[in-house]
Formats: sequence, C-alpha cells, structure tokens
Amino acid sequence: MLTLDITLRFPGFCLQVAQKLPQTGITALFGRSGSGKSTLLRVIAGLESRATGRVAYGDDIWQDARHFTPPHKRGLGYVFQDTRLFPHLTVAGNLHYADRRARGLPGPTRDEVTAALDLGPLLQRRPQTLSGGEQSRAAIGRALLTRPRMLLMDEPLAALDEARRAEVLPYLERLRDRIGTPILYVSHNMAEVARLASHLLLIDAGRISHAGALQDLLASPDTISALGVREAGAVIHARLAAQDDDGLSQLHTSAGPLYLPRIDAAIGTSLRIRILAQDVILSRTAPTGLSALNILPATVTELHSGSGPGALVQLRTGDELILARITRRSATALDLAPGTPCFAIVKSVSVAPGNIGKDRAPTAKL
Amino acid sequence: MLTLDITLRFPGFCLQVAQKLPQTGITALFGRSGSGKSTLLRVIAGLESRATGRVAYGDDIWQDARHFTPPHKRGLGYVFQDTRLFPHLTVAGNLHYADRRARGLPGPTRDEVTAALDLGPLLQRRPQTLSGGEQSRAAIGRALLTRPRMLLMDEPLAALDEARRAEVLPYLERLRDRIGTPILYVSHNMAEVARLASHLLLIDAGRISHAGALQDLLASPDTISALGVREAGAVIHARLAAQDDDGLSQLHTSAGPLYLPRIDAAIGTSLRIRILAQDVILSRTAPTGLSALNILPATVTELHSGSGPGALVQLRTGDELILARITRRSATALDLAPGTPCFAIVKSVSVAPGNIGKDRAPTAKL
Amino acid sequence: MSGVDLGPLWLTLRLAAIVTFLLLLLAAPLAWWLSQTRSRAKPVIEALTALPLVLPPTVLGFYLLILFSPKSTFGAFWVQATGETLTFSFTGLVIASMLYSLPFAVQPLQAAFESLGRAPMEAAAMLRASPFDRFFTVALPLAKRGFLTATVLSFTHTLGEFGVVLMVGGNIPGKTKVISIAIYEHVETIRYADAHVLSAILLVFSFVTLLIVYSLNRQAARITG
Amino acid sequence: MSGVDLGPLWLTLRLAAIVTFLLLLLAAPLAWWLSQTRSRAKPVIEALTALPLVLPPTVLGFYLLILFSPKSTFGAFWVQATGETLTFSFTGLVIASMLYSLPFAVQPLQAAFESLGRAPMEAAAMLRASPFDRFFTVALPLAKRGFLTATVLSFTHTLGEFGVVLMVGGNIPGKTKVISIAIYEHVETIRYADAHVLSAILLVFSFVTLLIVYSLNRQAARITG
Amino acid sequence: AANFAGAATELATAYKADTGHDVQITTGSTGKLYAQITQGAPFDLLLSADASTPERLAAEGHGPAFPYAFGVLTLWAPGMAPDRDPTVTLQDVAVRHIAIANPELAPYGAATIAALKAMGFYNAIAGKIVMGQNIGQAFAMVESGAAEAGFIARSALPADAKGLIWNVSPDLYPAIRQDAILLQHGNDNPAAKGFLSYLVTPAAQAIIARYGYALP
Ligand SMILES: Nc1ncnc2c1ncn2[C@@H]1O[C@H](COP(=O)(O)OP(=O)(O)OP(=O)(O)O)[C@@H](O)[C@H]1O
Ligand SMILES: Nc1ncnc2c1ncn2[C@@H]1O[C@H](COP(=O)(O)OP(=O)(O)OP(=O)(O)O)[C@@H](O)[C@H]1O
Ligand SMILES: [Mg+2]
Ligand SMILES: [Mg+2]
Repeated sequence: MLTLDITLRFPGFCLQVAQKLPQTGITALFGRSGSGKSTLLRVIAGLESRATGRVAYGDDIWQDARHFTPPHKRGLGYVFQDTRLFPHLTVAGNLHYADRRARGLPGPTRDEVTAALDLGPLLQRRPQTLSGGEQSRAAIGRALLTRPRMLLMDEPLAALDEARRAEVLPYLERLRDRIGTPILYVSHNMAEVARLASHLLLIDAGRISHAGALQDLLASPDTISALGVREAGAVIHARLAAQDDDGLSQLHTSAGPLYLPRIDAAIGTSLRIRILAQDVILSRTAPTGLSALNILPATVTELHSGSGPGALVQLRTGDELILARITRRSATALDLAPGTPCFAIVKSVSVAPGNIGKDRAPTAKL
Repeated sequence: MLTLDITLRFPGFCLQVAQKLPQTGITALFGRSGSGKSTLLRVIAGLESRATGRVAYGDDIWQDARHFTPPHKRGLGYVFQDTRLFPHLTVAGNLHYADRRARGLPGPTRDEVTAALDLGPLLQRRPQTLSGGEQSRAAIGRALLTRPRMLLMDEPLAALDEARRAEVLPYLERLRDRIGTPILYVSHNMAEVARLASHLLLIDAGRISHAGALQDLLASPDTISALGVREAGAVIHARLAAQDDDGLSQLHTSAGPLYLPRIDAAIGTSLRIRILAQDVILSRTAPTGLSALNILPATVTELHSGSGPGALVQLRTGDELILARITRRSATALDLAPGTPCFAIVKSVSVAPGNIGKDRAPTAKL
Repeated sequence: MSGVDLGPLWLTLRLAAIVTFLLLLLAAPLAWWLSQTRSRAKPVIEALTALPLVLPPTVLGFYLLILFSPKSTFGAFWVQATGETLTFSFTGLVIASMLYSLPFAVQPLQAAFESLGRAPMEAAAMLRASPFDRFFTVALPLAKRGFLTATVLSFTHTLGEFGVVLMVGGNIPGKTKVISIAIYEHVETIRYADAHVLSAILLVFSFVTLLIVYSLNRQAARITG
Repeated sequence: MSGVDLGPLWLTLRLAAIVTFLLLLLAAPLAWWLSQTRSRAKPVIEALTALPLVLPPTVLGFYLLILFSPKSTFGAFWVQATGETLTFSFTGLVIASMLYSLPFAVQPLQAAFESLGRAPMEAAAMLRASPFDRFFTVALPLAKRGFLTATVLSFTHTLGEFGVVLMVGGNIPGKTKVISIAIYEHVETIRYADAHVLSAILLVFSFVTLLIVYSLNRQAARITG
Repeated sequence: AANFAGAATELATAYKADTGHDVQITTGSTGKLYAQITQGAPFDLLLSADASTPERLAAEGHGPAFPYAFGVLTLWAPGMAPDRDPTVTLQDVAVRHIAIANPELAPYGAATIAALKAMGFYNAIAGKIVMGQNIGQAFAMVESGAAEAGFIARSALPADAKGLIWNVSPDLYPAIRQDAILLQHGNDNPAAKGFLSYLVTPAAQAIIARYGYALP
C-alpha cells in the first residue's frame, strides 16, 4: 500500500493528495493536461523536495516531517514524459546503466527487454539520432531494467503508433503478471487504461476526484462526466472457452458466450473485456439476420438522460453490469425504463484488441 | 504545389520521396514510429542540409543541385515533436518572438491565438515550469504566429487529453478555412487525421506507400492493410439539414438522412462524416426496434476476406462508398456477395465528434 | 610608507573594462564560428587561440614589442594610418592585453555555444529568424553563463597581469603604468607596506565587484528557474 | 648562442601535468558544489575563487613566499610534517601554481555543470544511482566540454606563467627552473637567439599538443553526433 | 643581478676549470632575490646589481659585502649617425621614446636620471621616457625599434651594435657599484667563499672587463 498525504504548491497550482494506492497491479492516473499527474509522480519519486506531508510505501516511510528518503533509495522506476535518455551513452549504454545498478533483483533480463521492445537495431545508436517513438521505447526498456519495486510511467506510449502500442502493452501486462511489479500509469488514452489497469485515479486540478477499482468506476454513470462521454464503458470478466476454426475466439461470460477475433491465450485463461458504451446497440426484440454476433439478453438497471441528445443506460447481463450509450430519441422510441428486458448487441469486432486484458490475481481493494 | 524529389540516407535508414503535395488544405502524414515522418518534415523545412534532390514550393525552388534556400527564408511554421520552446523566454516571450518577425503577414493575431489555445494563464510562465500538454499548446501557438505559408506539425496534439484536442482541433480547422494555410500534419491518431485532413500520405520505411485524397484512401480496401484494421473507414459528404429539439442534428446525404448528436454549424453547412468500418453492422432485412437511428439501404460492391477472422465489405449507399468490417462467420451467415442488397446500421453516437469536419473548398488533386 | 597613488588603479580599471568589452565583441563571433563550423581548420584555429597563454607574459610582450615597433611592417603601417605608435601607448596596451586574454574569452564562450546544440537554433530559424538575428536573440542569451565566465576571467586577468603590459606599454605614469606594475615595483623595491596597501585595495575592490556580479547572476538564475 | 638546455622543458611539462591533474581533482567537486548549492555563501565563494587572478603573479608569489616560508605557521607546520620546506621546492611550485590557476579550472567546470540542468541527474537517481555515482557517471561525462576548457586553460597557463613560480621556486636549475623562467631569463639577459629557440620549441610543442587534443575532441564529438 | 648573468656564467666555468667546484647560477631581479633570501632561499652568495641591497643584507647578519664590478652607462641610438652629438640627439623630434631602466628598481635607471639631470635637460625630455623593469628590458625596447634611443648597460651592448653609441661620462652619475655578498646559507660552503675570492683575481677581473664593466 502506497500511502500519500502530501501538498505541493506552485504559483497558481496546488497539488493536494491524500490517497492510498494498491501495491499490486496497475493503477491508472487519468486527468486533463495540467491537472497534476506528472507532479504527483515526481512527489512519489522524491524529486520534489518542496512537497510537504507524508509518503509511505508499506512499512517504509519515504517522507514525513523529519525524514526524507532520497529518490535513488526508493527503488522506483520512472519513465519520464520527456524520456531523458543519457545523450552521452548509446541505447545499449543507457540500458546497461540501469541493469548494472539493479543486479540480482528480480525482474526481466536485458535480452528479454531488448527483444520485447524491439530495441535490437537501436542498441548502438545515440538517443539524439532516434525518432520520437524509438526514444520512448528505449526509455521504457531502461526503466524496466531498474527492476523497481514500483514503476511510475508518465504517458510512456504517447509517441507510439497503434501497432507498436499493441506490441508493448501485452509485454507490460506480462510483467505485471510475472514479476508482480505495481505500476502507476499516466495516460490520456482510456483504451490503454481500461486494458491495463485494475485501479483508476482520476485527478482534477491537483486533487483526486475519483478513486477505485477500474471496473466499478467505468461502469458507474457517476464517473462518466469526469471521464468524458466517449470513454464510458464497462469491463467484464470472461474466460477463454474455445478457439474456433474461422479465427474467432469463444469466450464464456456470466451473460452467455461472446465471440471475439482470435485472442492468443490458453484455453481457460481469465480475460477482461472492455465494452464501450457507445458500441452497444439495444433492441427490445431478439434481432435476427445481423452481422453482429454477440447478442446478450439484459435488463435495464438505470437510465440517465444528460442535457445533450444522449442517454446512458446501465444494464445487467448475467452477473455483469454494462453500459450503453444511445440517443434520448431511441430511449423514448424503445420505451426503456429500469426493469425493461432487452437485448444488447455488441459487434464482435468493435471490442478493440486494446481492450482485452489478461486478468490479474484478485484485485486489492483501495 | 509542394514538389519533392529527395533522398536522405542515415546508417540503416533511407528516406526517398518523390511526391507532389497540395498547396491547400491539410495533408496528413501517417506512418509507423521510425518510418521517417519527422525526417521528411525536416527536409522540407531545410533543416537537413545533407538531403539531396529537389524541393520546390510553387515557383520557388527551395533546393536543387545548385541552390539551397535557408530555413528562415522558406516562410514555414514548424511545430516540433519536442516543442523546443525557448527556455530563456516566458511563454509570452516565445509568442512575441514569432509575432515580431511575422508582422504584417496575414494570419491570426496574438490575442486570437492566446484565446484559442487558452494560453492566457501561462503567458508569464517559463517553459520549464509547464506541463507536457501546456508546452505543446504554447508551441502550437508560437508556430501559428509565424503566419507561415505552410505549417508543418509533428504530432502536435500527442500530449493533449481528449478534451483539449476537441478544443484545439476546431481552431486548426478554422485557420485552414479562414487563412487557407496549407498544413502538413504528422499524427498517429487516425480519428484526428480523418477529421482534419483532405489528403493523406502514408509513409513506410522512408518511402511513400500511398498518397491521395483522404476519402479515396480511407474507402479503399487496398489501403487498409497499411492503415491497420481498426482505422479503416470511409468519409462521406453530408449537408446539415435541420437541428432537432432532442439535441440531434439531421444530416442530408446522398444515401438518405443521418442523425448525429448536435453539430454546432449553420443549416446548410457541408460536412464530412467519418464512419469507421467497425462501427457498421449489416443486416439483410430492414431491422426494427433498434436503438440505432441510422439505417442506410446499401449494396455490397466488394468483399475482402483477410487471413484473420474478419472480412471487409465495401458498400455503395447513395453516391457514397462506405466500409463495414464484420466477421467471416457473419459474412457467410448473411450470404453476402457483390451485388447483395442489405442495410447498413450505424449507431448515431458511434460517429465520433472527432470525425465530423467542416468541408473545405474543392479538394486539390494530388 | 608614502601616500598611496591611486592613478594606476583607475588606469587599470579603464584598461580592464575596455579590454574585456572589446574582447567579448571579438571573441563571441570567433567562438560562435568555432562552435558551428565543420571545417577541418577548426582544431588548428582552436589550438592557435590557446597559444597566447603558452609564452611567458614578458616574452609575449617582447615579441609584441617587436611586432608593434615602427620598424616592423605592421607597426609602420599603424604609424602611417594613425600617426601614433602602438608601442608605449594605451591603444597598444589594449591590443596586447586583448591578445593575451583571448583564450579566456574564446574558450568559455565556445564551450557554452557548443552545449546549446542545434535544437534552439533550428527552432528560431523556423520562426523566420536569420542567422544573425538568432545569434543575438537565442545563442547569446542561452550562452549567458559562458559570457559570465569569459568576462570574469578576462577582466581579472587583465587586472593582474603586467608582463605583457610592461613590455609594450613602457610603464609611463598616467598612460601605461597600471596598478599591477605599481604593486610589483613596491615589492621589488622592498616597500612592502605600500605593496600591502595597494594589494589590499585591489583585492577588496575586485572582491566586491565580483561579489556583486555573482549575486546578480544568482538572482537572475533564480528568476529564470 | 649556447646549446639549448631542454631540462626546463621537461620540468615544466611535469609541473603543468601534475598541476592540471591535481587542479581538476580539486576543482571538479568545488565547481559541482557551486553549481548545485542554494547556499547564500555561493557568490562569496565564487568571487573568492576568481581572486588569485587579480594580483600580479609576482605579487601573489610574494605573498605565497611569505606564507610558505618556514617562518610562517603554515610553512613551519609543513616542515614539521614532511621534513621539507615548501619554498624553493617542486612541491611548493605545484601548490602555488594550483592556487594561481584555480579560476581557470573552477569557472569553466562550474559553467558546464550549471548548463546540465536537473533532468539528467534526476533520471540517474531514478536508475538507483547515488549522488556520488551520478556525479561520476552522468555529470562528469556530460560536462566533458567544460573539462576540455579547464584542462587547456590550466595547462597552458601553467606552461606560460612564471611570476609566481619564480618567486616561490627561486629558479633553481633542475628543481624549480621551468621553461618560462628560462625564456624570460634569456630575454632579460639579452640572449635573444636562445630565447627564440626556446620559445619556438615551446610554441611548437604546445601547438602540436593542443592540435592533437582538439582533433581528438572533434572526432569524439562527431561520433557522439 | 640579471645584467651580470652572462659574465657570471663565464666566471663560473672558469672557476670550475680552476677548482673543480660547480657553481649554480640563479638570476633574478635584485628585489626578488632579496625577498627570497629573507624567506630562507638556499642561496650561498649574491652578486647584486647594486650596493644598497647587500648593505641591507649585511645589516641583517649576512656578509661581508664588497664590490666586484662597476656598471658603465651607455646611450644607444641605433638609427642615428655615430658621430652625432648625444645631447642634440636626445632632444631631436625623431627620437620619440627614450628607454631607460626603472630608476626605482635598477641602479642603471637611477644613474640615467642623475646623468640627464646633470646634463640639464631632463625636464625637456621627461615626456619621452619609457621604462623597462631592468636594463634588459630597456635594451629590448631599443633593439626592437620601439624606442629610438635608450640608456643601457655597456655590458648589454652587442659587439656589432650600430648607430650612435655614447658612454656617459662617469662624472655625470654616481658610480653603479655592484656588490657581492656571502649569505648565511653559504657560511659553511668553502666553494662559495672560494668563488668570492676568485672574483677579485686578475683572471676574473679580465672576464668582467670584457663584458663591459669597469673594475673596482
Ligand atoms: N515548476 C513549476 N512552477 C510552476 N508551476 C508548475 C511547475 N511545475 C508544474 N506546474 C504547474 O502545475 C500544473 C500540473 O503540472 P503537471 O506537469 O503535473 O501536469 P500534468 O497533469 O502532467 O499535465 P500533462 O498531461 O500536460 O503533462 C500545471 O498547471 C503546471 O503548469
Ligand atoms: N541523425 C540520425 N542518424 C541516424 N538515424 C537517424 C537519424 N535521425 C533519424 N534517424 C532514423 O531515421 C528513421 C526515421 O526517423 P524519424 O524521426 O523521421 O521517424 P518518425 O517517423 O518521425 O518516427 P516517430 O513517430 O517515432 O517520431 C528512424 O529509424 C531513425 O532512427
Ligand atoms: Mg505531465
Ligand atoms: Mg517523429
């Protein structure tokens, strides 16, 4: 458990956070530009000596009124927003710098990291000659080789294209699962967050506005205004049941079977599937002759009409809660109200690969 | 017309581009990390003196065997991937630096830019004290105040959150329309590209793999492999026909009416709507009782089955071509083939706000 | 102990101020060129600019004396052009001191310019700044710390050095007799008390000046963040 | 013109090498401290480190002579501790030259350290590097250009300076008679031919050394990109 | 004293040939050497360029001191006709600068001032005077052409010197007496004492005279 109770004032900005963070899994830190995400990471890392208050990691007190553990003794890894590779070293030299100082600690090897982030061709290059995305990958690799007790990542994938992200994300997931390193992850990309994170911190103007298990927050119409409408969606649990011949994977959920483009995992693997509210279509009658494969019987549990043209519908399907974002006009036309039975149509391919995550061990409670 | 015929070699990488770019509208440069996007921008700007070949802007020859126009005489604006604000000046000083050297040229005023990018609260700050996104905004503002003949933007919005993007994008669109400054825009974000750009350049390993009008490329199943499946989608033309009471806007397209969440524009405005292939569901029979408002009658024109579980269906609806991405299993179940009549179901809210663009003046041909 | 003559102090300050000012004017473009050029001549010029330090000051002064004397081509040309001889004149002192302190101005400036890298200059170029413009508005301000070093080293070195100055200037009271010569004379003539007084004045004055300079620099740095 | 005695040249090189080496050892931590501290004493220390330049070398040498002489507390202590006098010894020369060249080592290093900013040091801290570790593995390599300047200025200045050295060392052949004194002597005693030869040797030697240093530096810079 | 370095070297060589004793020579300005001696420099004897420094040292317990040579003051104007009148030459406008040794530091300088005053036109030419720290620097100023004329030591004048050369008549200036003194450090060094005695032998005096000094 990382316990924070800190204050840091800049002219015109005040970071004030009293919060406990789980010591397992990935916690996403999500908030608008300038809301204090990087500053919070710096405080945790011990890079803001002007911050007052208390920081404790488990039983170790990192900062309080009398004591201040310097950054290099906190055992953290940090992927800076601006990469900060050492210009006097090659990429290999940068990796080695971290590796040498973390000998004997549990974590990935240099070769593993090099392979996973495809750094091989870059090893002999100087950081100044790398493209933006190449620098990001090298910086991630370097931080991983620190074999940290906890990893702080400040928008590590912002400079990467979708295809690269799709390569790097699973590797971060494997690390989380294999080594169990907790990660505090800053991102602007909700798909990334939803896939990776088990917990979510929403920060606004220097204060934590919402905190909790990812699944709860994403399924709560309450959080939606903070997240912005387009990111609303629920995460449901599934188990990989079968791999069909035509390239689809069959998943078992408490709501019934789901079909997704092939997921590379062993039969029986627990998965987390994100269903964006705007990807769900509702129908009162069981539809037929549709190209959508996933049609889940559901019951409306809540209905929120906003000020705009949209309405947010929370539905129970099996043991899971999912959200659907539809127009008010449709809600009226379909005569939806809490308790109304209906069908949720989810296009199989609309569940993005980025939204499939391997489930972690039992989630620590905040 | 910006005419390029250049070669630049780095160890292990070769940029070789012979291409004409339109001198109006926004041209998106899209490609994987390390494919040469930033390098191409640098060559155009004249920052890579080692590049050989020819660069001409209209009648001005910027570079050939005998001649080399230095960067500051090309009249270009450049938003660098790493912002490059001057650390010895405040944000106001940075803006003023550009402004002072572009006196009397047509373009936005300092106050306009400050307001549009919300730079007011940052004016007296030093760049080193800004958050990542704040730096990006200041760098965009500075480049705009150069009042360039052409604007080169290298992932300008990568560090911004969705909400900020949604503020900045319309401003760039207004500039494009009002001042007519052509923009060459590097991005990893297809939604951004599709909204802004009229033309698209796909770059791969230092070579242009596809180039053309955005609409053609996005609707061509051919380009899809280069773009990555998730970004496939078509852009169709529409005219704003009415603003309904319940917050929906009614659009007129050659395929019939479309309903979208309210678009702030005058009745009669021409618009460009992006429909992602994965947001389209197909049905053989006209569906009823669905929460989806937009159901367009269509005819299958092409059917491409990939190696994976998916299939890409190109459909004609009215005068427009749209794409639908469905599973092979569904394609078989629905018995789809070229010429098959069917219905395309588009969830109104699945047409993201980022994918609505005001149409520009007639598109220059590449 | 006789009354202390402060004339040499003022002369010295004038000399040091003029030398430092002119030297920075001269050294800045040279250092800039060195920091930017890819010419093969670069190491040669770099080595040459360091050479004035290698010769003992009196010896350098001796060679300058030969170079400046009306018998030499250069000296004769100077007399023709200006009607004055370079030797035994304040102008001659200034030129000689500039030459001697050249390395102290060029080297720190060059180091500062080189540490800038190309990024800020490229950014300025994309804001329509000409090379001249961006040198003044970007390179110079960003190399501020290098200027401070160059100024302090050149100024203090000109204050203290006298070997070159003595040879070229001829120790003429009110014209070329600087304070360092005066102190030296006191030591040589075993008038130690006078030497102590003049040294103390020079030290205290220099210390206060430097203290002010560094304190201002510190404040500026704090504002810049 | 007598045969040229190269003894002083080797002595000088030994002196310059030792002084430069020790000076960098001493100046690096001092410059680092100055670049990092927020202490109010900073401008005071900065001003103090520049002061050795202000006094004429002979005069500084005079005061050092008094300080080093076995009659002074410090000098007496030294004799007791080592059995040697500091005055008129090679060790004394080294210490005196170090003091005199201190500003040339501290100032460029401090400027280089200050231009680093905090980012690379923070990055190193997050890679488990202790302050000591990151000083050696990050700050020093990144301040390379500052070291080059400091080394060149200290080395050449020690080669050329003779005022301090003459006073403290006493011009004893083979022990404290360095080449600058030898050339100076030749000039003073009107053996110009000898002076020319020695000066030429010193200049050519220094030029070649500097040329090699700068050429290596250029290659290193080119590899670094 | 620096001006005597050439002669001293030859004397040392001759002395070594005679006795086998090696004499190491350190040159420097008299003032500097004084400071060093009082701070315990390991010097055995001092051949001073003046009489007052040895006198002072004698008063401090060194000694004894005695003269070994007298300096000869010479006016040299390389660009002038050898037969010109020195008084006229010095006041000629073509002579812009007259180099002398610093009268504060060097006995030759003091002698020059005295001679100029005795000749009665010191004030007329005071504005032309430039000073070297010692007679060597004054010579350099003339030799390089920077000064058109200068008062130097006869001993410094090269054999092939051209132009106006005028040995100032000895009655115009107080004798430039150069004293030698045995220092405390050399009390126990027989070679030092021997060298001192050697200085007044006829062989040594011949060498000294050849270098352009008058003899005691
Ligand atoms: N040294 C400083 N001095 C003054 N204000 C600062 C300083 N550092 C940060 N701030 C301000 O604190 C706020 C939070 O900054 P922070 O970098 O933590 O934002 P962020 O959430 O990381 O934003 P982004 O997503 O744009 O990187 C910003 O408004 C920023 O301007
Ligand atoms: N100075 C250089 N020396 C050697 N290789 C270089 C140099 N600059 C760029 N490259 C290489 O050229 C390729 C293209 O780089 P560029 O920066 O143009 O990529 P990019 O498309 O902008 O990528 P990103 O999206 O990651 O910023 C990369 O593989 C990069 O490593
Ligand atoms: Mg940030
Ligand atoms: Mg790039």
